[in-house]
Amino acid sequence: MAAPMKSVACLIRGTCFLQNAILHDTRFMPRACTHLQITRGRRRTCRPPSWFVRTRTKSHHLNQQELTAENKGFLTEYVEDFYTKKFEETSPLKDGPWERHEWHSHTFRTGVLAVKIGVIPQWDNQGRKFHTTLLQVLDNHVIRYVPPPVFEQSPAFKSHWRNRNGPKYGSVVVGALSCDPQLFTKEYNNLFTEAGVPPKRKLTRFIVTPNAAVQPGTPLFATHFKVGDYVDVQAKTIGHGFQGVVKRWGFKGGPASHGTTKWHRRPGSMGGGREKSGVWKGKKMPGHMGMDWRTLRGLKIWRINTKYNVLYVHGPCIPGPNHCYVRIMDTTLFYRKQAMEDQPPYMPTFFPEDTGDSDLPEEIVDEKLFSFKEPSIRYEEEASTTKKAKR
Amino acid sequence: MNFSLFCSALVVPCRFSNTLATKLVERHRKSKLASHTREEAETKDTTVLTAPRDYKFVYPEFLPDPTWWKRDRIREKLEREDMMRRRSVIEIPEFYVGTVMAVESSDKYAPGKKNRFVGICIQRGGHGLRAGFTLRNVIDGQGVEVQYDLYNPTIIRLEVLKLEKRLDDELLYLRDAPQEYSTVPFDMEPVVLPPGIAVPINTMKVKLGPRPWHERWERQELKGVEDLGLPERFYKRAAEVAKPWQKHDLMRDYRLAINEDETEEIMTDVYGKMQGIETQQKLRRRQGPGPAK
Amino acid sequence: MALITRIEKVQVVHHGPPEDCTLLMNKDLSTPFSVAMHIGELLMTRSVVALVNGEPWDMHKPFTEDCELQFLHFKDDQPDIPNQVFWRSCSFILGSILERAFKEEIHVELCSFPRPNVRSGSFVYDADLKLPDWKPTSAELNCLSRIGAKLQHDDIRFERLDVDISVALKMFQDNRFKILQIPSIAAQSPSGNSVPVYRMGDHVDITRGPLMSSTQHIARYSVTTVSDIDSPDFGRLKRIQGLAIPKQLPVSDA
Amino acid sequence: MALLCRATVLQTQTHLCTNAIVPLRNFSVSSPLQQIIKLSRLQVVDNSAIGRAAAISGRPAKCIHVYNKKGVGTLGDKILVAIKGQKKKAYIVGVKQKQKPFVPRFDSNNIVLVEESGMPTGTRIRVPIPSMLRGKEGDFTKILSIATKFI
Amino acid sequence: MLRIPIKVTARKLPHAGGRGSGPQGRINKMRKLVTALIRHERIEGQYQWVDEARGYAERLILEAQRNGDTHKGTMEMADYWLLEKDLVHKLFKVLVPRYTNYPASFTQLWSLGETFPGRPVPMAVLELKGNPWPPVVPKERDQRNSLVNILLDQARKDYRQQKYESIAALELNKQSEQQTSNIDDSSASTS
Repeated sequence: MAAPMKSVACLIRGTCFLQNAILHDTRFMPRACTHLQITRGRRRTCRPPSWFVRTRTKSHHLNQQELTAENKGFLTEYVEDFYTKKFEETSPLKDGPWERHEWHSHTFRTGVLAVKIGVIPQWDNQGRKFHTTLLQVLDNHVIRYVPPPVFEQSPAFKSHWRNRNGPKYGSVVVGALSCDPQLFTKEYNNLFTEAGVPPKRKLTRFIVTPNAAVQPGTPLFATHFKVGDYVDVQAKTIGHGFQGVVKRWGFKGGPASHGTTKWHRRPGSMGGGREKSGVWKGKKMPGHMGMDWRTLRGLKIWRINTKYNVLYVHGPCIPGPNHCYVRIMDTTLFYRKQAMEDQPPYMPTFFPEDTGDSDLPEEIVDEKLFSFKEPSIRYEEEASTTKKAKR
Repeated sequence: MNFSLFCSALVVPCRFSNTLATKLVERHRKSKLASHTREEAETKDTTVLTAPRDYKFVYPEFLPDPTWWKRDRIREKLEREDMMRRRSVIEIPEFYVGTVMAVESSDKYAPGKKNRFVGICIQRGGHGLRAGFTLRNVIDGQGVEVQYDLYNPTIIRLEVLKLEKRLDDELLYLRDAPQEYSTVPFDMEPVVLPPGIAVPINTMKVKLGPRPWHERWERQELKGVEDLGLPERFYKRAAEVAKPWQKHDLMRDYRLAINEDETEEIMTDVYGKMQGIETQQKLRRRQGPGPAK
Repeated sequence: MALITRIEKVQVVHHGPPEDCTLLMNKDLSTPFSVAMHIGELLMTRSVVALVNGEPWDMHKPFTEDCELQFLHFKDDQPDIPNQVFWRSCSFILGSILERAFKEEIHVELCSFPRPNVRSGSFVYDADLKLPDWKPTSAELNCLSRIGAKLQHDDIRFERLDVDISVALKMFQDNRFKILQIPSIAAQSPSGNSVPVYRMGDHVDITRGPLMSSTQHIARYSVTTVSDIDSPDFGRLKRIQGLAIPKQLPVSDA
Repeated sequence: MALLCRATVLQTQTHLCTNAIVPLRNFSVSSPLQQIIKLSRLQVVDNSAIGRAAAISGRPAKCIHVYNKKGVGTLGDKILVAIKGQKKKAYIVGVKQKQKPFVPRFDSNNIVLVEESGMPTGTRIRVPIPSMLRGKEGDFTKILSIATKFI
Repeated sequence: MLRIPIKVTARKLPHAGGRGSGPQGRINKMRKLVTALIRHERIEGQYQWVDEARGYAERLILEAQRNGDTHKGTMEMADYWLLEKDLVHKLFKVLVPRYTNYPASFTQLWSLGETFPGRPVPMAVLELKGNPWPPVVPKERDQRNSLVNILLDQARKDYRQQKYESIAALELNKQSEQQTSNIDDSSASTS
């Protein structure tokens, strides 16, 4: 009886020779973890970096062809049971939650990894219209916490994150979108054994101060943030491929007619003579456009839907097309962060058990936002008189 | 359900390579592995009435934007919920292009903080919360058009003064027609239709003024316009630039519109909720004008 | 010189893809494998075992008479024979692993392995490990598995040899179980005193065969459990179980 | 030349129209020309004698400068117009361009003439003007006081 | 809703109806292909043409199925798309009954690879499902007896058995707990 069971386990997990080595060796960090911090600008090479872990198996679809429909179903069932059970039994949460600290203005909390799902208009309670971007926080878990002394050894660590007492920040790896482990390689799957969660489609790393350390395996919700908070968002912009200067930098190009030959969309003169001679560094030229990380800072969270874990973030121009990944974290803008002291955020993250028996309402709406349940907006007579008086 | 099927059948260009495919997002939302953010499968209520087939023309703004890369099931659902909430607060009646309407809205600068405008609806468009319409009227010999957001919270009351359809989807040619075609008195009494009657279609043909016009009307297939009386060269040119093949292009229609199965699903959902809202509003009307008025 | 007899020819009729054909091969010299080499590389690499006149036949066993030939592999419509052959070969390999893996002071005495049964979920070898209280850890099992997994790259052929009973007794003189089994095995053979012996590299074991063509068919090989059994004939033994997957049927990497 | 042709069209229309003072359409018809820039023809909507004379003569007021950085006039902007051989300041009180929701769009570009002192030349505005002009910056109160109707 | 993969934008195929024939030529080519498909139930051609025509054929059958032959617009469409008019009858009287309560797509597309020798042109076969021709691909191999499936079958049976046993044990536990609690309640009430 035991042997067939083992056979399935063997088929799905493989035998973990490298398990210990991978968990403690920074070389095996997945690409997403270090991409943001390691390079300034775009990585210009196609070769995978030294620390790259091959995530996808090459022949998953071929493997599946050999199986009968019943067995395919059985494998998925086994995977689901395995991870749901495992999460209950062996998640590190069970061996005592970590100590929780107070928030202060120097704290960096972890962020979440959301998916952009669209833009809709909303109105404030003065009747002013603005657009909000909907970001859905889908299936986020903390995968690993790296304390500052260990994180200091990582190639992603930057020198200015140190002070005279040593490194200031650790890091938290957050993953989104649980997957069937059969899709991935053994090396990649082993990254998730510590957290006790299924392998994730996407990983990302956030810089945190040690007082905001989160235990691996902790789920993250949209209510990690509060309504009225200000956040920074990072995402990859829409890719346009290799573009000329007219589209990429908005140059004027040349005239359309009047004897123009082959000079309709060209950049024109590149450099002058004398002491300004040569093409200067940073000259705007044709090149790859888009598909680049961009950050928007200080966007207000207007509204949170707790049922679907959707954040309504201010502004229509969060980078990237629909259904792209968006990193959301607390803002670093000084005054906006100071304003958060009136309403300190959850530390280190939101835990559903903290709310007690009373569940959160399905919709949490900012007080300045027009809630569609309210009656129509009417302006008071007094407001105008005061305005006139001011004049 | 239909949405999942729809998105699983899309073949997407590689320009969107930094996105997740819609079908993948859908799969993750329902995956059993997503322990804490999984959606519960919706139990299909068989008792819900199916909407009449032309219901999508009554409330066209409930259909989402058919642009494939803007579509998302959860976003559309949340948007619809907001619209329903707004509709349960104020009465947004059935209206069409050609209907004479009155809009009462809060205006910071108007005397009495209220503004009322009456006019013919010449255009209607937008999807979801972006839905809007344009009213046109002639006041003191001056043509005025105002565009309105349907779900703007400053709108206090929407009144239909004369419910009717016209022969065209847009009446923008009224800008080039004599003023009497778009003149509506501000103190117009509402015309009450007997219940159970289909919305009447006004087959009036408009005689446009002489050129120059805002658009080349001879190039559009307008039904509500009398013969334009132009020289032959205009019609010849119109025939040259016409695209007659688009009329029968089945796949073009399919790509440019929400498909029928999804429409039916959305409209059934809307129909069920609108029934409840309408009964509430009837009750409210019977109780008489409340303190809000 | 006297050993080299005149080479006689046999007619071999091949059925199956790429096409049915007839070949003239050397009697007692050509094997199904050499037929496969004539026909194509695919047959050479993927065939696990041959079917000669309807009987399972080793890929490296020479023809003795005119025959009809068919090659079998794991993706046949009825892959029962290849499966059994694979399972038997894996048991055979497990024996070789047990002989090789332990330190020199531990003398492992291999006993036997039962008929292959794929539906049981594991192949088996019974042996006396001389370690009555040994409970292998997962790392130790991994070490055993790795020896088997490495074999796919070595591509070692399984070669059959029918030896006389006296030679067999000499060969297995340091194995008390085999010496007990050899007379009964010899009695079952057609001549009454020959014992079928297979060689894989430097490992030799008695088995009825047939076995697969070479170790290159193995994709995954893992030793999963070691348990105690009481055999009525041979006393207290260890039963080692394992699991393997052929290369032709790939499974998930993870 | 084109302008001249259009002027003749306008003249004929003004004669045909029942309301002789307000022409049916202005000069600019294509949408880029609907914006108020230099040389745009505008309609004077107050009851000043000069404005009425310009309309009757078939040579309506012409914008010769827009007092903002963009050079394109919108609702509430101050402009300089040439009318009946004079230079006059004026305020824009109605435009043809597409407007935001809840802001009216008119069939003609309307202006109200003002003197150098800021006093309106006329005593009454004949057409409705957008109520959002009340929220605009600038010395608008005198113009608003002669308006008859707000939308 | 169509049950086939749809490209989000249509292929332009400017030379489909002859060089420089433009969008009208494209539609004409599609009409010919759709007519041929309904007539012969299996056609072969360039992949991009045939794949493009597949959508039109599917939509036409779907509309015919949905609206029936009394609907004016659908009849007009059928009249336009089927160049040979006897096929209109076939569409409504043969194909629509054939595909009633049909859960999958009505057509099947098989890729044939590229032409050789000469310029490589990807070719394909498009067929209506349920056609009288012999199947394009031979019967699929029976996979049930392959080694991996045998192993997994056995594992599945064992796993299910184990699972149901554990569930049953859990429920038994629950029931016994309930009984004890009931007993406690009753004892409390009696006392």
